[in-house]
Amino acid sequence: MPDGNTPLVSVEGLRVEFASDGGTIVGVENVSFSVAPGETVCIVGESGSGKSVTSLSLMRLVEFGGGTIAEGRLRFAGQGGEIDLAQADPETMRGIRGNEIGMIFQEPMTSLNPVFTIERQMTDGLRAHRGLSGAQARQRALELLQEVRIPEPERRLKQYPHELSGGMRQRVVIAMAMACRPRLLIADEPTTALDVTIQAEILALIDRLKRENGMAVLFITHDMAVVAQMADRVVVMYRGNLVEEGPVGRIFAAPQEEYTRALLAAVPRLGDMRGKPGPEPLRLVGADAPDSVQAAVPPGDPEPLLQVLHLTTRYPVKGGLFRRTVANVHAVEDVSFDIAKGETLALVGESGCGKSSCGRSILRLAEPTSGQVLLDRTDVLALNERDLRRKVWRDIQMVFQDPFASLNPYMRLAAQVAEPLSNFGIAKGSEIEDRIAALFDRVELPRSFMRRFPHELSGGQRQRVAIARALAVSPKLIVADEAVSALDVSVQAQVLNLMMELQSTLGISYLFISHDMAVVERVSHRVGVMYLGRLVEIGSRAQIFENPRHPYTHSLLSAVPIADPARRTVRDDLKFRPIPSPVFPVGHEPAPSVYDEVEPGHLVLRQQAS
Amino acid sequence: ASHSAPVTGGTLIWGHSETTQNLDMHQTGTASTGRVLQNVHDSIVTVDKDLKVIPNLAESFEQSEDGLVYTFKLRPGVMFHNGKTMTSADVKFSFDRCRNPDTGAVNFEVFNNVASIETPDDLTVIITLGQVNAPFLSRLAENGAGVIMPEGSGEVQGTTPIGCGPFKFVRREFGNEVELERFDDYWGGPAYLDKVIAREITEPTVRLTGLRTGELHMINDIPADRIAEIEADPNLQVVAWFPLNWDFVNFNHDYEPFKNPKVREAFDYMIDKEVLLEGALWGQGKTTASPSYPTSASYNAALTQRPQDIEKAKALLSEAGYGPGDLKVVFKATTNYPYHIEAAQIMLEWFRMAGVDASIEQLTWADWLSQCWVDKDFQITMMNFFTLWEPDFLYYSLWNTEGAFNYRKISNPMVDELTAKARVTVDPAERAEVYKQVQQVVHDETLDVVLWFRNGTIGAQPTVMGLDTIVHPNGSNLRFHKVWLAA
Amino acid sequence: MRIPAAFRRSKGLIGAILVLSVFLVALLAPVFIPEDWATQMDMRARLSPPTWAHPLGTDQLGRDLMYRVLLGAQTSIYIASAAVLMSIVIGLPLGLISGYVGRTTDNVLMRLVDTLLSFPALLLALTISAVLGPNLQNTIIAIGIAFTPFLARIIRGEALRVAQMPYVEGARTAGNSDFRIIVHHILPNIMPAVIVQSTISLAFAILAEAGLSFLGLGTQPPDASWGLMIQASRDYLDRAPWTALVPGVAVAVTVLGLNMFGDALRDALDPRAKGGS
Amino acid sequence: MSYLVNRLLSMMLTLFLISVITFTVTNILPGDVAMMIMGTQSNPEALAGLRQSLGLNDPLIVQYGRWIGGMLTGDWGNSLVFKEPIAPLLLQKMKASALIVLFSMSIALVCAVPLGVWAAVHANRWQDTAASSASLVGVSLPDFFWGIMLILLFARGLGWLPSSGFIDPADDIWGAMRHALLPSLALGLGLMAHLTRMTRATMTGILNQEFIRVARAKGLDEGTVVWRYGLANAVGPVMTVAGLQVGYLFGSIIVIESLFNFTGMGWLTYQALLNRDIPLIQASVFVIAAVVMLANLIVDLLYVAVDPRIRLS
Ligand SMILES: Nc1ncnc2c1ncn2[C@@H]1O[C@H](COP(=O)(O)OP(=O)(O)OP(=O)(O)O)[C@@H](O)[C@H]1O
Ligand SMILES: Nc1ncnc2c1ncn2[C@@H]1O[C@H](COP(=O)(O)OP(=O)(O)OP(=O)(O)O)[C@@H](O)[C@H]1O
Ligand SMILES: [Mg+2]
Ligand SMILES: [Mg+2]
Repeated sequence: MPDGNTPLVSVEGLRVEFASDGGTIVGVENVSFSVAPGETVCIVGESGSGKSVTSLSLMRLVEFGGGTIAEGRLRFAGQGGEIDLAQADPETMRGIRGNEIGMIFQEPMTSLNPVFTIERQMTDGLRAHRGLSGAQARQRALELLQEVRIPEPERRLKQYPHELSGGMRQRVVIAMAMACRPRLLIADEPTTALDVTIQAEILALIDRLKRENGMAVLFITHDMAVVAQMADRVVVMYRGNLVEEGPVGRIFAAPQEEYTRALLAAVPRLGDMRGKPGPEPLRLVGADAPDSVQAAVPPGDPEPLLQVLHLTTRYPVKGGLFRRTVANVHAVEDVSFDIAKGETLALVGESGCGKSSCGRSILRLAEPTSGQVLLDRTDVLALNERDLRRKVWRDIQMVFQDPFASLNPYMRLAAQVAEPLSNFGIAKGSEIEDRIAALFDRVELPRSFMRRFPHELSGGQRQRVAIARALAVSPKLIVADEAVSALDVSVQAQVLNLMMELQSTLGISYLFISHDMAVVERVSHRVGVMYLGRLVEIGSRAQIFENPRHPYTHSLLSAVPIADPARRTVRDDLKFRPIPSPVFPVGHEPAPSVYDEVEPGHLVLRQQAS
Repeated sequence: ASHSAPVTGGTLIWGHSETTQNLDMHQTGTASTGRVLQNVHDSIVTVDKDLKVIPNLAESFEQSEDGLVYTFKLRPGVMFHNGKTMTSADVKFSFDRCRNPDTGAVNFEVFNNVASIETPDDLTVIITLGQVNAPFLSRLAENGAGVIMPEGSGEVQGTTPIGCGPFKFVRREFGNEVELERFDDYWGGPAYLDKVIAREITEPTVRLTGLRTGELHMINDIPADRIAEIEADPNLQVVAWFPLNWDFVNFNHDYEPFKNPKVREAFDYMIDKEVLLEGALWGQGKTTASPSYPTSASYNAALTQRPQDIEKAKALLSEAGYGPGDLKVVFKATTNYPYHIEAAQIMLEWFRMAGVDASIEQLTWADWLSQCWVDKDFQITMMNFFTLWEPDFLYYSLWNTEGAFNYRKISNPMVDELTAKARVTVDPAERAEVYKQVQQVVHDETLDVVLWFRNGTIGAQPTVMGLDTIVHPNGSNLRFHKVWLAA
Repeated sequence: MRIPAAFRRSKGLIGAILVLSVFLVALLAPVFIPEDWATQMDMRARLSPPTWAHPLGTDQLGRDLMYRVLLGAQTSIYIASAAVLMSIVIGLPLGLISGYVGRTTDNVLMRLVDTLLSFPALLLALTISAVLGPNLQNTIIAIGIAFTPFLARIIRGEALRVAQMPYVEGARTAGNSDFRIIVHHILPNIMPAVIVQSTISLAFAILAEAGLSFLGLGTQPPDASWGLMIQASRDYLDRAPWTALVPGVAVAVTVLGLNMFGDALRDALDPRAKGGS
Repeated sequence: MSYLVNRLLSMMLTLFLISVITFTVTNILPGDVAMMIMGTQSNPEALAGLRQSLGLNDPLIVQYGRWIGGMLTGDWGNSLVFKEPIAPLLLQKMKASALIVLFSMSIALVCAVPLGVWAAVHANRWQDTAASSASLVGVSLPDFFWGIMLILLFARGLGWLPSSGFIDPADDIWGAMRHALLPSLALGLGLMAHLTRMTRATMTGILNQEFIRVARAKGLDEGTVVWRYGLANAVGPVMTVAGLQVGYLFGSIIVIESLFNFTGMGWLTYQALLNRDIPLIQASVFVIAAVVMLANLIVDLLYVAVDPRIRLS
C-alpha cells in the first residue's frame, strides 16, 4: 500500500494525438498533474479543452477512439507496484480497468447497454476480475445497489436500463464502477445531463463513497460550481493544455492565470444578486466597462405586454390501429402569468416540467388545449394562420437551445436573417442588406459572417445569429428557450450580457426559460417555478430566491451547487424522489390551480389534498 | 455397341426443352406436351416415313369411292392402362369427345363434316361424312384427333392421362418433371425402359450442362451453336433429323405499305436466306421456298428463293413510292423462340441498308399470341410451324382468307379458290398438283417469305440405345418404345 | 473550390472517377462512335475472343463488344437515371407532403406505400413492364414506379425528422409559408439523403434493367444495353465467357463506383462531418 | 399483446389493398387467357365459349368479388394454363421457394454478420476496405450472373453439384439440399454483400456508443465487448434489414428459379406472367406480397423479443 504522500496516479508530460485526414490533431499536450489517495482532483475547462482525452488516456481508452499516447508517462501505484499505464500491455490494462480504476461517463442514458438486464451488466465485471460465481456476483451486485441507495434493488436487477430514470441509471453506473472497490474513480462529467436535484444526489453519493472507501476521485466537469462543491485540488485546462493547478480554495480565491480568472468571472453564482434591484451583466475579464450597460428599466407600465390565462396544453398519446388518442400528456396545466414591457420573466423547473411547451404554446407552435393568451390585448389563440403570422410572430420571436439545430445548415446566414424582413415586408431590396448589416453589428458579429454558413461559426456565434434573426422584426417579446444552456460559461456570459444590453436599449421583454437557477437569478425580474406542468410559485426575483415558499422551490434551490468552495452544500443522502408522470388517461380533468398571494405579487400554488 | 441385344430395365432421364401444359391430348395444342404424351397414347392411324397414313390402333381402314364413308377395323386385344380392352365404344367416345365443342378440343374442326359415327360391332367403327373432306384420314394421324381414350376417362385426362401407349403416366410435378412407367401389356410388346423421367429444363445452357455432367441421359434441342461441338465429343452422341419445323417471315396485309406486292417483294429481296440461316440457327437447317414437308408429294421443288439484292429492293420500294427513310416498320418477334430474335436482328440490319427505318419489339409468347395472332396487330413478324405435314391443314388454314391461322389478313382469290378445290379433290396426285400451284402463288405474290426447314436434334449419353427409332416420322414426337439403356 | 475531405480519401476519389468516366462514356460515346458500329455484324467472326480487330471480342452475331459496351452505356445509364429521376419526381413530393403535413394524409399515403413495398420491386417492375409492353420508355416507367415507394419512405422519414428541427420552427416564426418552408428549409436539408439514396438507387436500377432484360422485358435488340448484353451472353457463357464479362465488368464498375461515390457523398454532405473527423 | 393484434389488423388492411392492386393490375394485362388456353390451334367460337365459361365477360367488380370470395373461402380456382387447382400448386411451390429463401438467408447471415462486425472493428483500416470492397463487388453484379458462374464452376467445371432442378426435401433431404445449394448461393451472394454493409454500418455506430466504452472501462475483454455487448444491439437492425431483404429475395427468385429450373414460386409466377394465367398471377402475386409482409411482421415480432425497449412500450 502506498502511503498518503506518494501519489496514486501521476500524469507526466502527457501528449495525445489523433490521426485524421488533415494530419495529426493534438488532443492534449504537456499535461502533468497527480492524484493522491483519498483525494478529489477536479479537471475543469471548456468544451474541447482535453478533459475527456486526459481521463480516457488513464484508462487507455483513447486508443479505441483512434488516439495514441505520443508522449508522457502515466504512473499508477497499483496493487502490483508502480507501473506506467502508458506502456502497459492490453492484458495488464484489462486487469486494471474496472478493477483498480473505475470510470463513470457523462450520459446516463447511453452508458448502459439497452438490451441487457442491470444484473448482467453489473455482474460481468465482477466475474471477470474477481472470478465470482453467478450467485456471488449477484449478491455483490445487490449490495452495491444498496450502497448507492437504489430503492427496491432486487427488482432493479431484473430490469432493463430504459425502465429506470436518468438518476437511477447513473446510480447503477456508479455502482458498476465501484464494483471492485477501485482505488481511483474517474468521473467524466457524471452529472451534466441530469437535473439539479438529481445532480445534487449524485454528487452527494460520490462524495460519500469516496469517504467511506478512501478512494481517490478524478472528477471532470466544466461546471465551476460543481468544482467548488467537490474538489480538493483543481486542474484547469484550456485548449489541450494545463493552465493552472492548485488547491480549490486558492484557485477560487486567488486565480493566478488570466484564463482561470476569466472563467471564474463568467460563472454566475447563486446569491450574488442578493439585494440588487434588477438584472446585472456579468463582469467579464478583458471586456471593457461592463458597468456602462445599464440595468434594464424596471417594470412600470401597468398594462402587461403579454397575459397568459389558464393556459393548458396537452399532447395526445396515440395508439391502436386507428391511431386514436389513448392518453394525454399534460404538459402545461392551468398556467397564468403576465409579462410587462421590458421585463424578463424566467421559467425554471426540471426537465419535462413543461417549460418549453409553455413557451411554444404562447407562439402557437404547439396548439394549446384551452386558456387565453393576450398579446397587447389581442387574443392570440383566436387568430387564423395568416393573422398569426402577421400579428403574433412579428411581435414574439423565439431563440432555441441548440445552436446547432436552430439555424438551417444549408442557408447562408444573411438569407436566414433576411427571411423575416422580407416575409413581414419590413424591408425591401437593398434596404434588406443594410438592415442585416446593422443587425450583425448589433449582436457584435463581423459583417463578413453574413456570407457564411452556420457550420462555419462557433456555438456562441450561432446563437448570436439566432438572436439577430429574432431581432430582425423588432419584436416586443423574445421567448428564449434554454438559449444559453448549451454554451460554455464564458460564451454564455457574453450572450447573456448581449441579451440584457438589448433589453435595456430596445426595451424588449423576455420569457427566459432555463433550468439553471444561477443564470436565472442573474437575468430575471420575475421568476416562475414550474413543476409537473403547473406554475407552483411566481414572484419577483428577490421573492423567489430570498423567500421561497413552495416546498418544490425549496428543494430546487437547495440542490443548486454554489460556485464557492467556502459554501459547500453537498449533503449526505438526499432523498430520492422521482418526478411523477404527466401522462393521464383521456378525460382526466385535474383541479384548477389555486394560488395564495403570500406577499404582493408573490403567488404560491395551494397544495392539493392528494 | 448399338448392335448388341437390347436390355430391359433402367430409368431414362430426359432433359426436355419445354414445359408440359394441359395433359389432355384432345385439348392440348402444344407440341411439347405431345412429345411426352404420345408415349402414353396411341392414335387410330399414324404415318410412315413417307407420310403415308398407315394402320395403328385400327388394323385396317377403308374409304368409300365417294370419299364419304370410312370404315375402321380395330386391332383386337389392345389394353388400356386401366386394364380394360379397347372396343369400338372407346373410339366413338373419343371422337365424340373431340366433336363436342364443350370439350374444347383443338382438333375440333377435323370432325366438322362428320355426320355419324356407328359401331356395328366391338371392333368396327364406321364414320360417315356429310360432304367430302379429303384430308380427313390424314388429320386423324395428327397428334390430337386420332388419340383413343378409354370410355368415360374424359374427366381425368387433364391431370392423369390414361391411354394405351407403351408407357403409363405416373405423375407430373408441374413445371419440373413427368414420370412415365413401362406398360407391360402394350399391344406392340413391352418397352425396354422401366421408367422415363422427363425433366423440363428450358434454359439451354443448363440443359447442356446437365447432359455433360451425366445428370441427364439425353436432351432434345441442343443449342444450335453447340451441335458441331457435341458431335465432335466422343463421350456424347447426337441424333439430328430434318425437318423439325419450318419458319417464315410474315407481313400484315392490312398494313398500308404491305398491301402493295412490290413492297413485300422488296423485303424478300432484302433477305439473304443462307446467311440468315447461318446467323440465327448456326446453319442447322436447310433453306426452302416451299413449306410442304420435303418428302411429301405436294412439295414444289421448282420454286427457288429470291436472292438478296438490296439495290433491287430499293428500286422496288421507290416504285411503290417509298424513298429511303420513308418506310417505318416494327418487327415483332417472340422470345419464345430465341433464334427469332437473332434472325430479326440480322434482318433489321438489311432492312436498314435498304433504307427502311426498322425496329424490333420482343414479345413474350402470350403477347405474341394476343397481339399478332388474335388482334393481328403487327407489321412484320416471324413464326414457325411444327408438324403441318398435312397439306390441307397447312395451306388452307394458313393462306385461305377463311383459314384459322390466317393471322396476316391475307386475302388472295387465287389461293382461296385453289385451297377450296383441294379439299374436294379425292385423287392424291391431283391434290398435290393443286397445292404446288398454291405455293407458286404464295411465292409470286410474296404473301409471306418462307425461309427454311429447321433441324431437330437430340444429344445423349453413349449408353442410350435405340435412338434410331426415337423420332416419330412426323418430326415432332419422341417415342421411347424401342429405346434402352446399356448397362 | 475546396474538395471535400470525403473525396480526398482514396475510396471517394475512385468512386467519383469511376462514376464520372462512366457518365462521360455514356455521353460522349454516341458522339464519337457511329451508332451502327454497335449493330454491325460479321458472320465470320462470331463469338470471337479478343483480337486486334475486336479488342474485347464479339458476340454471337459477330458484333464488336467494345462498341456495344461503349454505346450500351448510354442506354443503361439513361434508363437507370431516368427511372431514378422519375421515382424522385413522384417520391419526393409524396414523401415531403407525407412527412410535413402528417396526420391523415400521412396515414393514407404511407399505407399505400407500405402496400407497394410488399410487392418485390422486380415483381412490380416485371408486372408493369408486362402490362405496358417492353420498350425503353416503359422499362423506365416500370423501374421508376417500382423504386418510388422506397424513396417516398426514406424522404418521409427525413422530412419528419427535419420538420421537428428548431430551425423549421424558427422559419415558421420568421413568417414563412408552409410552401416556402418545404422548399427552402426542409428540401435542402433532406437533399443529402435523397442524393445518397439516388446514387444507390441508380446502382440498383442498372441491375434491375439487367434483370428485366434477362426476362426479355428490358431494352429491345439490336440496341445495346448492358443488361441485354448479359442476357444475350447467357447461352454462350462457357464457350465465350467474354460476352458476359465485358458487360458484367461494365455494370460492376458502374455499380461499384456509384456505391463508393454514394458513401463518400454521404460523408461529404453530412454537416456534422464538416470540420472534425 | 394488443401490439400483435394491431399489427395483424393493419396487415389485414394492407392485404386488402394488395388484393385490389393485384386484381386491377392483372386485369389490365394485355393478352387473352382463353387464347392462352387454346394455343395456336384455336377457333373463334371455341374461344368465345371459353371466355364465357371462364366468366371473363363479367364486369370487373363482379370478377373481383368472385375472386376475393373464392380466396377467402379457400377456393382459389384453377390455373388456366396448368389446369390444376391453384391452392395446392402454390403451397407446393412455396415450399420449394422457402427452401432456397431460408437457405440463402442463412448463408448470407452466417457469412455477412461476422464479416461486417470484423470490418466495423477495424473501421477505416485495410480489413474494412477489403470487406467493403468484397461486398461491393457482390452487389455490383446481377444475381443471375453469379448463378451462371456458379453453374459453370460447380456443376460443369468441378461436377460437385447438380446444375438444375428441384427435389422435394420430403423425398430426399440430401438431394434437396444439393439441388438447392447453387441457387441459394447465387441469391445469397447479393444478400450477403448487402448484409455485410449493413452490419458494418450498424456496428460502427454501436461501437462508438458510450456503453461500449463503459464495458471496456469495466475491464471486459475485447471479444466480450464486441461480440456480446456490441452484437446484441446490432441483432435488431440487422434482422430488420434481413426482413426487408425477403421482399428483395422474392423478386430475385423469379430470375434465379427460372435459371436453375428450380420450380418454386418465382418460377411459377414468371410462368403465370408469361402465359397470362390471370388467376394464377393474382394468387401468386398476392401470396408473395403476403409472405413478404408476414416475414416483416415476424421480424418485427422478433425485434420485440430481442429489444427490451420495444417489448414493454
Ligand atoms: N476521437 C477523436 N478524434 C480526433 N480528435 C479528437 C478525438 N477525441 C477528442 N479529440 C480532440 O481532442 C480535443 C480534446 O477533446 P476532449 O474530448 O478531451 O474535450 P473535453 O474537454 O472533454 O470537452 P467536452 O467538455 O466537450 O467533453 C478536442 O480538440 C477534440 O477535437
Ligand atoms: N410534441 C410532443 N408530443 C408529446 N409529448 C410532448 C411533446 N413535447 C413535449 N412533450 C412532453 O410534454 C412534457 C413537457 O415537455 P417540455 O418539453 O415542455 O418540457 P421542458 O420543461 O421544456 O423540459 P426540458 O428541460 O427537458 O426541455 C414532457 O413530458 C414531454 O415528454
Ligand atoms: Mg468530454
Ligand atoms: Mg425544453
